[in-house]
This record gives sequence, C-alpha cells and structure tokens, in this order.
Amino acid sequence: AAITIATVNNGDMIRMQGLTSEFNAAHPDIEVNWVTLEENILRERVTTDIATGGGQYDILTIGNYEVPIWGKQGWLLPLEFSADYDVDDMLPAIRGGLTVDDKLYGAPFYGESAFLMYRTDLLEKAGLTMPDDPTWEFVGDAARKMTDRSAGINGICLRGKAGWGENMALVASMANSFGASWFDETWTPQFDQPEWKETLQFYADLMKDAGPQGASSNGFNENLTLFQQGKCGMWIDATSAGSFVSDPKQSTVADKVAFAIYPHKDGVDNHGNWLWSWNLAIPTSSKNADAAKTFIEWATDKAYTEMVAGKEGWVNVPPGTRTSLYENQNYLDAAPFAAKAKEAMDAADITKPSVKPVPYTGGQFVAIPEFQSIGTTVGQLVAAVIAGQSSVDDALAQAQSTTEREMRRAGYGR
Amino acid sequence: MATRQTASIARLMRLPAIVVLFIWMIVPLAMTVYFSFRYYNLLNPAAGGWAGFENYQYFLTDPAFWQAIRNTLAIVLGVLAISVVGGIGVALLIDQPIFGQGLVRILVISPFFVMPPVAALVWKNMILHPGYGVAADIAKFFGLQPVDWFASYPLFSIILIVAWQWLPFAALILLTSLQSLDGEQKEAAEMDGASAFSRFRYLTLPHMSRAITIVILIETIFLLGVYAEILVTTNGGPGYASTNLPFLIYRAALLNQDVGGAAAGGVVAVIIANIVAIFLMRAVGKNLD
Amino acid sequence: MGTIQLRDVHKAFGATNIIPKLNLDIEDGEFVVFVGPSGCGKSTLLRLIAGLEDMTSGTISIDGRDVTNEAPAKRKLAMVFQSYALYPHMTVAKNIAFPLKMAGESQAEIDKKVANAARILNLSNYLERKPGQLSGGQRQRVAIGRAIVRQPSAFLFDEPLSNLDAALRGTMRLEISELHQSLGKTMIYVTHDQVEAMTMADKIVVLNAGNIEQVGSPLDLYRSPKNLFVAGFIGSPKMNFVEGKAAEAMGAKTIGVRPEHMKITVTNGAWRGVVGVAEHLGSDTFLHVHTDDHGTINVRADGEIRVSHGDVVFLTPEPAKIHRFDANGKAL
Amino acid sequence: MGTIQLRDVHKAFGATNIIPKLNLDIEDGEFVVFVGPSGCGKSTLLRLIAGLEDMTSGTISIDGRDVTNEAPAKRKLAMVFQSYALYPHMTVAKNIAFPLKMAGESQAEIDKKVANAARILNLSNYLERKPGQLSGGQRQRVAIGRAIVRQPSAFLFDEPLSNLDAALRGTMRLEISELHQSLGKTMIYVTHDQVEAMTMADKIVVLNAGNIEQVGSPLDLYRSPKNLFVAGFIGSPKMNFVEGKAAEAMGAKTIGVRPEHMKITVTNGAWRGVVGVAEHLGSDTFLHVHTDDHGTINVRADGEIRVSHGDVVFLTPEPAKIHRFDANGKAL
Amino acid sequence: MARAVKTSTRVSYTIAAWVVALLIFFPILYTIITSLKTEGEAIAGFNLIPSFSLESYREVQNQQNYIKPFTNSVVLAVGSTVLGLLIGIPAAWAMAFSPTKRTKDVLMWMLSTKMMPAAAVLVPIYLIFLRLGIMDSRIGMTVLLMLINLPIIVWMLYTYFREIPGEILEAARMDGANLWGEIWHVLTPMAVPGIASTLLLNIILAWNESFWTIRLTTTNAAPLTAFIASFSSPQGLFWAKLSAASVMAIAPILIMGWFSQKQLVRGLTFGAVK
Ligand SMILES: Nc1ncnc2c1ncn2[C@@H]1O[C@H](COP(=O)(O)OP(=O)(O)OP(=O)(O)O)[C@@H](O)[C@H]1O
Ligand SMILES: Nc1ncnc2c1ncn2[C@@H]1O[C@H](COP(=O)(O)OP(=O)(O)OP(=O)(O)O)[C@@H](O)[C@H]1O
Ligand SMILES: [Mg+2]
Ligand SMILES: [Mg+2]
Repeated sequence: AAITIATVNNGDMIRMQGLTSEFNAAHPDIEVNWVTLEENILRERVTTDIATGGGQYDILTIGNYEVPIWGKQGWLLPLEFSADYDVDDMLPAIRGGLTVDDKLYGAPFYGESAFLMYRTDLLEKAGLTMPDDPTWEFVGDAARKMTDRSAGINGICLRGKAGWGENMALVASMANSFGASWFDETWTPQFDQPEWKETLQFYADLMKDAGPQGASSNGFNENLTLFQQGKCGMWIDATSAGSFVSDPKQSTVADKVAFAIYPHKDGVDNHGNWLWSWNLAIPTSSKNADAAKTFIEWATDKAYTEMVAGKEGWVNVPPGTRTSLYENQNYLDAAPFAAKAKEAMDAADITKPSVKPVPYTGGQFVAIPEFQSIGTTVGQLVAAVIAGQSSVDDALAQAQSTTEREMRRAGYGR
Repeated sequence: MATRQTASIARLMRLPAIVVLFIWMIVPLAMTVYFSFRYYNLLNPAAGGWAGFENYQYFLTDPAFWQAIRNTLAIVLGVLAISVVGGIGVALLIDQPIFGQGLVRILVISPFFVMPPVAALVWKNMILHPGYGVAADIAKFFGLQPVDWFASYPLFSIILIVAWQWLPFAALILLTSLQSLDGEQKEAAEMDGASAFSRFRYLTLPHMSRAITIVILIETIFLLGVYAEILVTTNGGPGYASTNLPFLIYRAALLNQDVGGAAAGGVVAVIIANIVAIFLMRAVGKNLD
Repeated sequence: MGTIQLRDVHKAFGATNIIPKLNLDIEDGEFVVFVGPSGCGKSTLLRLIAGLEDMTSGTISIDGRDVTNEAPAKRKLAMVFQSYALYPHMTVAKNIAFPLKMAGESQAEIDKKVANAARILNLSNYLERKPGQLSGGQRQRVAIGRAIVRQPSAFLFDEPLSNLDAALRGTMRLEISELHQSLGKTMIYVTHDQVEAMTMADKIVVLNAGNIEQVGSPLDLYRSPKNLFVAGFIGSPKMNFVEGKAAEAMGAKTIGVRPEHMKITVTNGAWRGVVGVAEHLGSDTFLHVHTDDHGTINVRADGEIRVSHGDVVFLTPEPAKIHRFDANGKAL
Repeated sequence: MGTIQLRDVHKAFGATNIIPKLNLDIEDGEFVVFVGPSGCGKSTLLRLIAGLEDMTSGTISIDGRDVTNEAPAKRKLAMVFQSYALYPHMTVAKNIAFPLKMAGESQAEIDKKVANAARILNLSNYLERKPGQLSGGQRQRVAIGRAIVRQPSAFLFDEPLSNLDAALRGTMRLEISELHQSLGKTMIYVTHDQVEAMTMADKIVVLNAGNIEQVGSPLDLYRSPKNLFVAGFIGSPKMNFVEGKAAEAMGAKTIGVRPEHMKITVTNGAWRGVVGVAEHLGSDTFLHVHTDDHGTINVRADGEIRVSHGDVVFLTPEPAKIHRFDANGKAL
Repeated sequence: MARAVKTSTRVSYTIAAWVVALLIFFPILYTIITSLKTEGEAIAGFNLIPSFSLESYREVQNQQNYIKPFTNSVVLAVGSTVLGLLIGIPAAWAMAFSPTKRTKDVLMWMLSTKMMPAAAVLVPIYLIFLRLGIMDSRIGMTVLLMLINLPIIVWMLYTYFREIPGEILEAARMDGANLWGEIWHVLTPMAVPGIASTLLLNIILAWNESFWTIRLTTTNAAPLTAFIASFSSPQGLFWAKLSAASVMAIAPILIMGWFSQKQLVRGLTFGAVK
C-alpha cells in the first residue's frame, strides 16, 4: 500500500522524513509519499481536502487546535494502539487536548509549551535576579533595565508578526495570564473588558520601550535569530526554542541562557496555558487507514525516540509528548531546558484557559473553528498597534466589533 | 476571405476554444453563484441551507471591504504607473547604443521569470527585512534607522514588489514597440526642428500608445488578482493596510473556509473587475486598432 | 537664399566608399534632379546635405555658410522622405503645423500658414483626417505641405513619387513643378524615373557608383550624353548600342541610336531584321526588331504602323542623331 | 480548356452594390485586361471568378461547368496577387512546388515541374533562396511560377506589376506577354496602367462603377471609344475634350482629340493658344497650351520642337482623328 | 541614425543602463549569491562575496527530491501550452481572418474569464476535480493550466495573425490547399515568431502559476511551485537554503528566458505592437 503524508516543514518533521528508509526497512510493503508544505498552506490544503472528502492524504500533520474540532466533526479516525505503545505514557495535558469523548484522534509527535528565556549576564548587569515565578511587572521592569539600544541589545523580544499562530499565540496566552478571556459564557467577545486593554497596553509599551526594531514583522524565526545573536535580553516563546538557544553551534549566548516559567500578572494565577503539539492523524477518507496507523505507531512510539537519539543525539529527539522522556537521564543531561519545559507543559491547562469562566477550551488559541479567522484578524489589529499605525483603544474596539460580527455570522448568537 | 464556406469553417474553428472556455467559465461560475446564496462553511458542515443575500451582505459590510477596494485600485494603479513609466524609461535606455546591450536586456527582463511567491520571499527576507535585509544594511551604512517596510509602508512595499515583477514585461513590450518606430519619422521630426524631448513627446510616445495599451490591459487583468505577494509578506496587514479584494476573498475562502462568503466575494470581484475592464476599454480601447 | 556647395564630399560606410569624392554647385532657385542606378548613392548624398548622415570628409555650405558640423534642424532645409514619414497619430493639420509648433510660432500664425499651405496643395478638405485615411497622393501632398510651411532655403525630395501609381504620379509631377515655379526655392530631387527627371529638372546630375557622370540640362543630356553610361541611362526606351562594323565605319567603337531616331521601312534600309514583339500603345508602337547583324534593336514607330510579329523590316538610323563613343565609352 | 462565362453576376457588400449586374464571355486562350478607375470593382470581379468572394447572385461557369458554388481550390484557376503573396518561410522551389504538393503529386514529378518552370522564368539560380532575398522582379516571377506549374485552365493577375519601378515593369510586361504566347492559356489581368493594358491585351474590358463600359481590342478602344468615359480613360496623355461652338460645328455635343493627333504650328491653325508648361522628354515634348476658346489643351509634339513657355502657337486637330460624342456621352 | 554617436555619450548611456539593469536584477543576483553562502554568512549582513558553499543545495536536495517536481513543471508548462496552442491557433485564425461583428466582444469575454479570483472558485474546482477523478494528475493540471492561459494565448495569436496579409492565405486556397493545408503549411510556419513568443510567454505563466498547482496536487503532479512552498517558512532563518531552493525553482525558466530573449522580443513585436 502507498500512503501519502502531509506534513509541515519543521525540523522534527524533516528529520522524520529523513528516516523514512528506516520505516521501509521494517515495513517494506508500505510505500511512503511525503507532501511537505508551509504550515498555513498545509492547514488550508488539508481542510479543503477533508471537508470535500478528497481522500488525498492518509496521514495528516495537524495541531492540537484542529484535532478536537475535526474529531468532533467525524473527519478523523479514532486511534487505538497496541499495549506496547503505552498510551498512558503521554503527557496528560497533551493527551487531554487530543481526546474527544474519550477517544484519541491524534498521536502527538512533538509538543511544546512556552517559557521565558533570559540572559543571565544581562540580568545580572541590571542588578536583578529571576524569581521562581516571574510576574509581568518584573519582566517589564527587567526588560527596560536590560535595554541598551546603542549596544544593539533589546530587553525583550516578543512575537509581533500578525497571525493566529504567530503574534496571537503570545498575545492570547499573555491575555490569559492577565486574567482576560476571549469570550464570556454567552460567547460575547471580551475585548471591551479592562483586562484586554491592560494586556495590550502593556505589550505595546513594552515593545516600544524594550523591543527590537521592526517587531511587528518578527515571528519565532526572527526572534530566535535575534536571541542567538545576543540581541535580546529575554524572549518568551515556545519551549522548543530551548534547544536552539542553548546549542553552542547555533547560539552565541548558549552558555548565558537560563529559563523560567511563563510570567503571570501579579494576583492572577494563570501562566498563559500555552500548549501546542503537532500530531499525526488519519482522515476518515483515507483508503489505507491500516498502513497509516502502522506508520503513526512507528513514528510516535518510544522506539522512534530512541532511534533518533541513537542517530542524532538526545537533544534532537522530538520533545513534549511522553512522560518517560523527561525521566530519561540521557535526555535531561543533554537538554538543560528540559525540566523547565516539562514544568511549563504541566502548568498549561487547556481545559481552563482563563481564570474567568469560559465556554471554550484552549490556551494560546480558542478551540473553535472560527478562531483561525478571528485570531488572524485580531492579530492584524494588534500588529498595527505595534507598527505604530493604530492605538490600543482603536484596535480593541475594532477587534470587538469584528469578532462580534464573525461570531454572529458563525451562528453563535442564533 | 469572406465566403460563406470560410465563415462556416471559421465558426467551427472558433468553437473548441469558445466551448472549453465557456464551460470553464460557466460551471464554476454557476457553482459559485449557487454557493454564494448558501450557508456553506467547510469547518461547519452542519450549518447549510439558503442564506439569501446574507453572504453578500456579510462580505460587503466587512470592515475591510472599502479599504480592500481602495487597496486593490491602489495596487493596480500604483503598479501600472511604476511599470509603465519605468518601463518607458528603461525601454528608452536599453534602446540606446550601449556596450553589452544583450546582457543588459537579459538582466532587465529577468524578474518577469520569477514566480510570484519566490519574488515575495526574496524581497521580504533578503531585501526589505528590517533586520537582515539589504535595505536595512544600506540604511545602517548611512547611519539611518532601518525602516520596517512591511509594517510602516505595507502597501507601498507590495506595490514595489509587484512592480518589480511587471516592469520588465512592460519594458520588453515597449522596447519592441520602440524598435518598430520608423527611423525616417524621427529624422523628419529632426528636420522639422524638434528637440529630443519634443521628438519623444510628439512622436515616440504616441507611437508607443498601442503597446502601452496592451501592457495596461494585460497587466490590469493580472494585477486585479494579486494575492500571493500579500500572503507571503504582510498577510494583509498591519490592520487592513495591505488587504486587497482577492486577499479578502482568500481570507474568507482559505482561512475561514467560508465557501459561501468567498463565493459572494468572488461574484462581487467579478462584477468590479468587469466594471474596471469596461472603463478601461472605454479609456484606452481605441488605441488597439 | 539657397545656394548649396559640396566640396570634396567623401562618404564611406566602414570600409566601402559610397561616395569617393564629389564636388557640386547648386544655384539658388534651381531644380536639380539626381538620377542614377539603384544603390549609386543618391539618397546618401541627399542625407549628407540634410545633415542626417555624417561626412567622412569634405565640406558642405549653404548660402555660403559652412554647415558641415551643423545639426539638421539648423540647416533650414526641408525634406520630403521617400516614405513620406508622416506622423501617423496626428491629423493632416497637425502634421503640417508640426515644424511651426517646434519653431514656437503663435497658434494664430500657425493656423494661417497651415490654411494657406492646405489651399495651395488642395488639402483643405482633409485637414482633420489622419494619414492612414488618405490616398497615396494626398499623403504625398501632406509631406510636401509639412515642408513648405517653413519657408526653408531649399527643399530635398527623396523619390517622393515612387510609391504612387502612374496616373497619380503624373498629376503630382505637375504639382511639384508648379510649386517650384511659384515658390522659386532651390529644390533637390532624387528619382529613378526618366519622365520625372526629364520634365522637372533645370539640371540633372547623373550619378554612378558615387561619381558624377554628367551634369546638365535634361535636353543636354538627351542630346549630348558624355559617355555610354549617360547615353544608356537617359531616354526611354533605352538607346540602342551597336558595335562592330557599323560602328567602325563611323570611326567609333560603339554607336548609339535612340529608338525614336530610327526610320522603319518594309522595302529598303540600312539594317534588315524581323519583327519580334510589337507593343501597340495606340499613340505609338514599340517594335523589337531582331536584326541580322546587330542583335535586337528597339524602335519606336507610329501608332498606326501596320507591321506585326514575323514581318521583315528595314531600319535606318537618322544620321544626325547617331551618337559615337570611343573604346573608353567617351563620346566622340 | 479555359472559357469563362459570367452570367448576371451581382455583388453587393452589405447595402452597397459594387457590381450591379454583369455579363462577360472570355474565350479560351484570350488575354483579357480589366481596366477602370480605382474602386470600380476590378479586384472584386477577379476575386469572384477565383471564388475568394461569394456572389450575391448570378452564375459563373468555367469550361461550361457551373462553378458558382465551388471552392477556390476546385476551380483550377491560378492567381497572381498584387502583393505576390509568396510564402515567406518557403524557398523559391518550395513556393513553386506548393500547389503540386497540395495536389498530392509525387516528389519526382514535382521536382521536374519546378525545374521546368524555373527554367522558363529564369529562376534556376534562385531556387534555394527565400522570397525576402529576392528583388521585386524575381519575386514577381516566383509568383508566376507558382501559378504556371499547375497547368490551370486560366490565370488571374491582380495588378501584378504595380509594386515595381518603371524599369522593371517594362521587362516584366514583356515576360508575361511571352509567357502567354508560349502557354496559350486564358489570362485575366487587372491593371490601372495604360501601357500594360494596351500592349498586353487581346481584349480590354473597361469597367466603371461595376459596369462594363466597353469590351474590345486595345486599338479598337483607342480608335473607336464608345463613349466619353472610355475615350478619356484609354490613351495617355488623356484625350482633350472640347465643347461649345467647335463641337456644335461638327454636329456633336463634345468632340475629343488626342494630344498626339494635334498639329502644332507657330503661324496659322485652327485654335490659337499660349504655351503653358512644356515638358521635354527628349523623345517627345508635352505641351500644355492655354487656348483662347477651348481651355487648356494637351499636345504631344516632337522632342525637337522649339517652343517654350509663353509662346503663341496654333493647334490643328487631324480631321480624321476627331471623336464626336452626343449629349449622353455616346460616340456618334 | 547614421550619425556617429559620440563615445562619451555612448559611455554615459552604457553606465546608466548597467546601473538600472543591475538594480533591477539585484534581488535575483543576491538570491543566487546567498544560495552560495553558509547559513551563518547569509544572515551576517550585506556581503556580495559568498564562500561558494554548495551545502544549501545539497541540503535542499536531501530534504526534497528536485527531479520529480522539476519534471512535473516541465510537463505541465509545456503540455498546457501545446494544448492551448492546439485549441488557440484555430480560434485565433478564425477571429483574425473571418471576423464577425462580435469578435472583439468574444475576445474581451475570453479575457474576462480570468477575472474570477481563484480562491473564490477553489471549492467548486476542487469538487469538479474530485468528481472527475483527476485530482493530483498531470492530465488534470495540464488542462487546468491550459484553460487559465487560453485567453492570453488566443489574444496574442489574434493580434499576431492580424499582421499576416490575408492574401497569402487566399493564395494557398487558390493553390489547392484545403483548410488543414492552409493552416499547417502556410499560416503556422509564417506565424512562427508569434507562436514561439506566445509559447514562451505561456510556458512562463504556466511555470509560475502557484495557486492551483499547490492546491490541486499532492505528490504525482506537484511542480516546482509546490516544491518552493515547502521551504517558504521553516523553523529558523534558513536563508541560504531558501535561496538555494528559490534558485532551483526559477533557474530553468530563467535560463530558458535568457536563451529565447530574442525570440520573445521578436514575437512580441508582431503580436502586440503594430
Ligand atoms: N548604413 C549603411 N551601411 C552600409 N552601407 C550602406 C548604408 N546605407 C547605404 N549603404 C550603401 O550605400 C550605397 C548607396 O545607398 P543609397 O541609399 O544612397 O542608394 P540610392 O542611390 O539611394 O539607391 P536607391 O535608388 O535604391 O534608393 C548602397 O550600396 C548601400 O548598400
Ligand atoms: N469587404 C468589403 N466591404 C465593403 N466594401 C468593399 C469591400 N471590399 C471592397 N469594397 C468596395 O468595393 C469597391 C470595389 O473594390 P475593388 O477592390 O474591387 O476595386 P478595384 O477596382 O480593384 O480598385 P483598385 O484599382 O483601387 O484596386 C470599392 O469601392 C471598395 O471600397
Ligand atoms: Mg535611395
Ligand atoms: Mg484592386
């Protein structure tokens, strides 16, 4: 049988592609075709295909945002694995996000949360020490103190590029940690609430005072490079960045990096609930579901992790999916950030994104189909604020009205 | 020429092209029109049924709608202006006796061969990037603050990229037009005492009008549909600053997966494009004969 | 007001000498026609005078002023191009007005002059048309109109009638002649057409491979060609040349007789021959007679002559009209 | 083998009648020339015969066979277009071979016929050239070559020489005439050139606004034009028409005298006048004489005549050569 | 124009032209240069002299097989263009040589089929492709690209054919050619420059079409546009790699364009400009 796998062009996925021959050695009867696309195009492509019953793909690489939605739609096959696979080893937060009505719809290949990365030397220079549980107030203060633009050092680098998976991942989780929420229990957008204003104002001011030039077009990649080149004092982003910033081959500041848990606002018990995983799932339209399941088992079980470790070293194994990994001393030795990453992942609870009562699950996203569009639109409005083309109040007012409009359109009021 | 026999054969010869294009037009169009009156969201298959004009209403009242129209026109007009004026200048220049003419021409027309997403990627990452782009390096060299082009001047940046792609096309066609200008006409004008500028103004420019018209027509059709450059660079933002009509529809169709809304947008876009085309034919169509 | 002098004018394109070295004087008000075979340098010469072409060496002066290094626009010449070179996107009126506009004249002045030129050239009804909507003859007149509005010191015409059909050519010929008479301006006219050259010129310059073979009035050239080349080139149908005994008898290497200077009889005469093709024009008949001793001889006979293909006839050249040439082709 | 009959041929473009209703018989082997002013329908008629244009009504038969509804390719006619319409991408040989190839003849046969046609037309040295590399006359011959290889039942020529210069035109005229003699095929030839019409035709058809004004041999038309139109159209320079007393004296509304049928004297004669323009061709002199009573009269005089602008002269028409027309323009 | 151009004038024109040409070409040039850098060099700031490392190309080839999308690009671009010409030439012939009152309208209508934004008809087309079973097939993509470009093909050929004197076609008719003979032996060879430039232009347009080629293919028919889409925003700033991939995607068409520049210009002269 031949299976077609749609995947994104991330390092871990590319590595998986590279190991196809290993899979073939074990399963010579299954031919594997790869379709690698950029994340947004992939999502869009796959959505069209599934929704129209196209059957072009046998395995999809999708996020924990889509899995529950699509699972509920009946677009994905529930996954049941053999005992060897040890489903219970999965990190509970991750597993919870992939489960609908007690059925698992996606096998996590790789997972991440977010944390705070900072430069020990700069922090020291600023005369501060990182608390165990940093607040935004502290972060803001530290960032401003670390900033030295003449030396090319920005106190903090944060995502600014518009997109629901780009700047909104940060802003939404930040809003969570400020006590804001996207919707109240009647699905009414909450941008007119003070928490949002506070979040955005804080974010905008911080970027203005301590952020890099052109922050509104920076995403993960740009900030990573900035940080690696020593141009950022702090950076709050996905835990997967940990391996890159502490890899001396890539990073000029590898030995001066430390990690802390995602900040929260003083008095609000919420660390943003950023949780992301890339998962492999099988669409119901697949004609080779059995072969697909074989592949998924191969790619996401413990043996795969060990194979990658054997070939590429422990640092390069896909993280964030299994508890056992974080109990593996080899891994903990190779990955100094692992403990903090695990802590971050455990701190994220996507069933309770906000301290307020909300009708949705999620974290840095809201797990409803409309979020892609709403998130992107709001992301644009936020980016306009960072680019200095719009005020916080205007942006929030517009966000409120377009979100109301979208929600009405989607029938939430009906 | 005009015998009944040839006329009937001609009808037969035209037929395949007309039939396939008609099918190609009518089937998707009919489906689009049909969808535009229905609730149809891929992500929400449960909600179906007739929507009446709601999709249209929704699309037309989009807060980005008017801005998108303005941006669409700005892109079309901006790129046309740059590529036509620049194209005339470049064509005039490379028509002169210069050393290495062949190579210069090759270099000048090259951007036309670059696929739009690649062009956008190159410009975004390597040229205009505020951190690592060449433009930033130049700014730094002069001790200036690098400009974040896509944030500060999003529409201009997109116009710049698209114009970069289409200017070579214009220059190419205008160059060939220049070369077909009768040498004796130029000499006659010279004998008549016309200065170099007058010769350009009264002779060269009118001579090129047909070529310019063709450039305008073909480019307009393509420019009305620009979206890849926007998708790759600004994603329509910041805010709606660089959202044009095709991108708005793109957003509806591929981000919202709102087939009904996108269909309504498509119908609106077709209507607007036709208005532009009719207006254009009125304005410049007579140059074609 | 319109004298033109060429002194040692030499023109080469790359390595090929097109005009080896040429001297020519043109008087004010003269109508000078350049004739010569295709490629002999007629157009080149005209373009040198106009300043559209650089000279390799030599000088050109107009009205005594050395213009060798002056731009075309400064020479105060008007040129009518072989292809007319009208501005296709301008109306007739705009075409004619163009030189005036370039000279910065006032609109009122321009209108007056254009109207006047149009009147002279019978173009008043066509002023609003574009060149594409005109017949060949009308276009020709527009080109002339563009030239005359400017009151140049001289006109240059490069085969201006070559694109026209015979009928129109006749009319236009007359119009240009009349124009010359009424304006009294120097005109230099290039043509390959016999009739044009003969009927229009005050002075014909016969060129051959960039050299002047002869300069003179049309009848001069017709009656006393200086050499074989001019003799053969001027006159239509072409002069018959005979070598051998008949020529030697007259003390020449070659003798030439024009077809119209040949008597044709059926009984007796100098040269015996058989009629080949007979072309009946009504007014005249052109006979191609295959003579026994002198090859085919063309004869122009009366339109009423009654000979036809295959008839035996005798030809007698008029003695006074026989041209004699030496071994170098020079007239004796 | 080549008779062509037009019966009640009527052609309208939209609402305008180009050819009202026309009957014409062409015999096998005849050389028929269509003449007439520009736009009179000559080309249209030719194209109707060729089948390139639909008739509005009427029938055309070739060799007695009704071909009204037959495609051009089936009519076995060959046509030489005004613009030659050579295939620019094919060599001369391929151009000539094209009709044979279309007829599916064998390569050996084709080669033989092409070689033969090339020999007749003196094109053997140019067979491998493309049309762009040929002179106008050579192109002309290729166009003819393409027509003759096929042994068509008749040839159609649409102003084939109008693009050539005068010299070449003379040569080509002869070649076509000789071709007609050697092939003996019917030829229909459209021209606006007097000399061509007169010298080549067995029969001239004078058209005017789609109507046949007169059909006859060249000399017929020259000597006995049926009406004013034909009288004015045939002959060059044009016949002089005189109305008023002089005409009435001869019992006509108008009388016509050709320029060559006019005696010119300085002392005494029928009509007195002053010489206007005198065009000296060498062989002839064309005088434009402004007469006292009859307007400007053109006269063809001897090349040696010694009159010039402003001289008073007397003109006497040759009595036998005077044409008389009634009030409707009909010849009397 | 036969007056000598002063060398100084010529030199200043030359300088101006080269400056403009290099400015226009610079983004491509810089991409090529970047593709020969190491990743470190690529983001290290402006530098025109790379270390000529082929590492990026190797990496690109390792990550994504280049040959298959390249072949697909060639097949789709050439196939759709040839198919388009097969349908377009007769249509353009008919419109140019046997025009009716509505010919201009028909031409305009054809162009108007290009006005529908692709995103709006994605789902309809997707459904049609599924229904016909031609999803991710070369045939389907070839036909689709042909349909997209057909209006441009007809348009260009039409303007080009109009420059060919109708008398030549009539001559062929008189010479006994049937319709096929007329089009195949006479019109087509004469129109070669125009057809060639139409062909080139459409190969370029088909090669660069990047909406449908990405959305309607997966593996079998995916061309270079899909290839480049898999590099467009990776994790990390792999600009040397992105440049290498970009160069690989545009090089074939760029080289083809360079070689056929003369042909392209010649055809366009006839086709587009009187
Ligand atoms: N730019 C040029 N480069 C090289 N040779 C040239 C150029 N222009 C003209 N010639 C050559 O110069 C010669 C004279 O050309 P010119 O145009 O003056 O001839 P012409 O007498 O006007 O001929 P025609 O009667 O055919 O117009 C020709 O042999 C021609 O080939
Ligand atoms: N397709 C057409 N539609 C309308 N009128 C036409 C068409 N073709 C020709 N005519 C008209 O028919 C008349 C006869 O045209 P035709 O070409 O036969 O003239 P002609 O005698 O050949 O003239 P010429 O000597 O100028 O070639 C002209 O008045 C012309 O305008
Ligand atoms: Mg010349
Ligand atoms: Mg005609």
